[in-house]
Amino acid sequence: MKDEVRVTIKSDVDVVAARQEGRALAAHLGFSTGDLALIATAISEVARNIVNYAKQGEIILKVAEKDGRYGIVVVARDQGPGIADVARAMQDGHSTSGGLGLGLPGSKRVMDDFDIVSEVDKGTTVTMKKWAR
Amino acid sequence: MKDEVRVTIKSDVDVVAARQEGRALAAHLGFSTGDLALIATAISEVARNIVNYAKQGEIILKVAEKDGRYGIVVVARDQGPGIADVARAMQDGHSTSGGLGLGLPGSKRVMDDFDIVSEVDKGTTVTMKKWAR
Amino acid sequence: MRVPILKQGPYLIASVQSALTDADLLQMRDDLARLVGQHRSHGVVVDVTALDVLDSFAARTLRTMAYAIRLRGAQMVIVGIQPEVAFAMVQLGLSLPGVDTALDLEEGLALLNRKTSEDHASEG
Amino acid sequence: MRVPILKQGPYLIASVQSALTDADLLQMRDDLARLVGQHRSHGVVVDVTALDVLDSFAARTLRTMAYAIRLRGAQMVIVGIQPEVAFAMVQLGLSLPGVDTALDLEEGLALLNRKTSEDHASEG
Ligand SMILES: Nc1ncnc2c1ncn2[C@@H]1O[C@H](COP(=O)(O)OP(=O)(O)O)[C@@H](O)[C@H]1O
Ligand SMILES: Nc1ncnc2c1ncn2[C@@H]1O[C@H](COP(=O)(O)OP(=O)(O)O)[C@@H](O)[C@H]1O
Repeated sequence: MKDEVRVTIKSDVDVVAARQEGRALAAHLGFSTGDLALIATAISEVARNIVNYAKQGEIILKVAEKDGRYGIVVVARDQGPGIADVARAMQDGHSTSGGLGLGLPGSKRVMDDFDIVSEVDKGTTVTMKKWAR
Repeated sequence: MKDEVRVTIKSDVDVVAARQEGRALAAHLGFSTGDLALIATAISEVARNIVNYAKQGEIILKVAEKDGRYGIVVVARDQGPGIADVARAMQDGHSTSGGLGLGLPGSKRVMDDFDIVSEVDKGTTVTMKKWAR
Repeated sequence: MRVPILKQGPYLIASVQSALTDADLLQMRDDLARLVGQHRSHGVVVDVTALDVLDSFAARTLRTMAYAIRLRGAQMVIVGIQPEVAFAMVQLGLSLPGVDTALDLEEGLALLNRKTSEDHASEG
Repeated sequence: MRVPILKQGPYLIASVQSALTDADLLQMRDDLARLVGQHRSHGVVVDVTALDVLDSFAARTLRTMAYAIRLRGAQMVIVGIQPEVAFAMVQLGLSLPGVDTALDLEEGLALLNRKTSEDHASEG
């Protein structure tokens, strides 16, 4: 098993690839079927945001370990336009594109850790973690 | 193909003319049938708002180009009463005339860019853009 | 242009043309409500096949019309909403709650036949 | 990969595959709206049994699709949402308001039969 998987995100096909890679890695780490669906969905959301708002970027999947427990780390990174009001973007239903506005807040809900750093004109990095039970 | 089409908006007949001109220009730019319906509907909404709320004004249709991609720019401009609370007017279901209150927020949803500038007693300008895929 | 309205047996058929103005739509609404009474029609088909845009004013007027015609004791069905018009409506947030729709004139008339025999069924 | 769409009597069945891209989903949406007219179908089953993720884009598109197909005079039902996919949707905050769902293809077809015969019930 590789320590790190990188998926370049440029189009909707890469969004599928990223969630499949994430699911495979998480399955390997012993996550339950329920958790696999949560992880794959969260990856799908942040990867699509890259395509929609930043045109391109990457998803990095890593293994975390702490006190003998394994976890998955998902980093979604782009050098796109960034988010002016991150607090607002994290609100349920807020979308600048006519979307449902549930991608970011929903992903935060289903992962154990969720961190977002964004700077206008510099880009956005979302880092999410989930531990296997 | 002219670079710019102007349609004077004074009555419901002009609303039809504006959306037909917009559809023709967009068809020329290679938009899909689905997008043509979206563009024509959005033009219909902002043109009708001119008739309803400002009595008269104009719709300006322009071509945009960026990195070899074409787009359509729709400007709806009037010197009517303006909108006191633009944020409120942009909310689904808000109408001061017993309408559905979906014209402005709906148009924003279906176009790629949407910008509205309004000043009380001065008038309103809506600028919308959509890119051909 | 005034929307032509045809009488076909117990039904009325209104065929909307592409360049439908708000005034034409309101005229059709009033014509239909009047003609339903005049011809004692049991149903109305509004055919929008030719229409390339169904915006918020049209959606609202069609809704109002369907309810008013029901209050006059008849049924109304809208037929011929084109796929791209349907998607545009949905994306704009428009809907026709409580209004019957069918694919085309034939299906619309079939729906009216079923609906009106429903009324008669419970009558007997 | 384009979603295969089968005609079965008065219905259309779309069988979504696991690696569904956004473009595939939009293509299926457009194909279904067109085919409903072409085959005069009264109902559409979208089978998502193979799907392991139903994210916010998919949820929104399925909703749009169901409403648009209704405007075209047909019924749509989604079948085969897997338990873990359903839980993930709920936890993310996604829902399919006003959209019919059934356990599997068989139940979906039965639901369509009931829905469309509801219209027909009073015919005889
Ligand atoms: N990678 C990104 N780059 C720039 N803006 C983003 C990015 N991701 C999200 N956003 C902004 O945050 C908003 C909320 O995102 P999200 O919750 O995923 O909902 P949606 O994508 O449905 O709008 C988006 O509408 C967009 O304005
Ligand atoms: N051009 C305009 N001039 C003045 N007020 C406007 C204009 N366009 C929209 N408005 C205001 O914004 C509100 C919302 O507009 P809209 O979303 O199109 O819904 P509706 O026209 O159905 O009310 C209107 O009710 C009106 O008060």
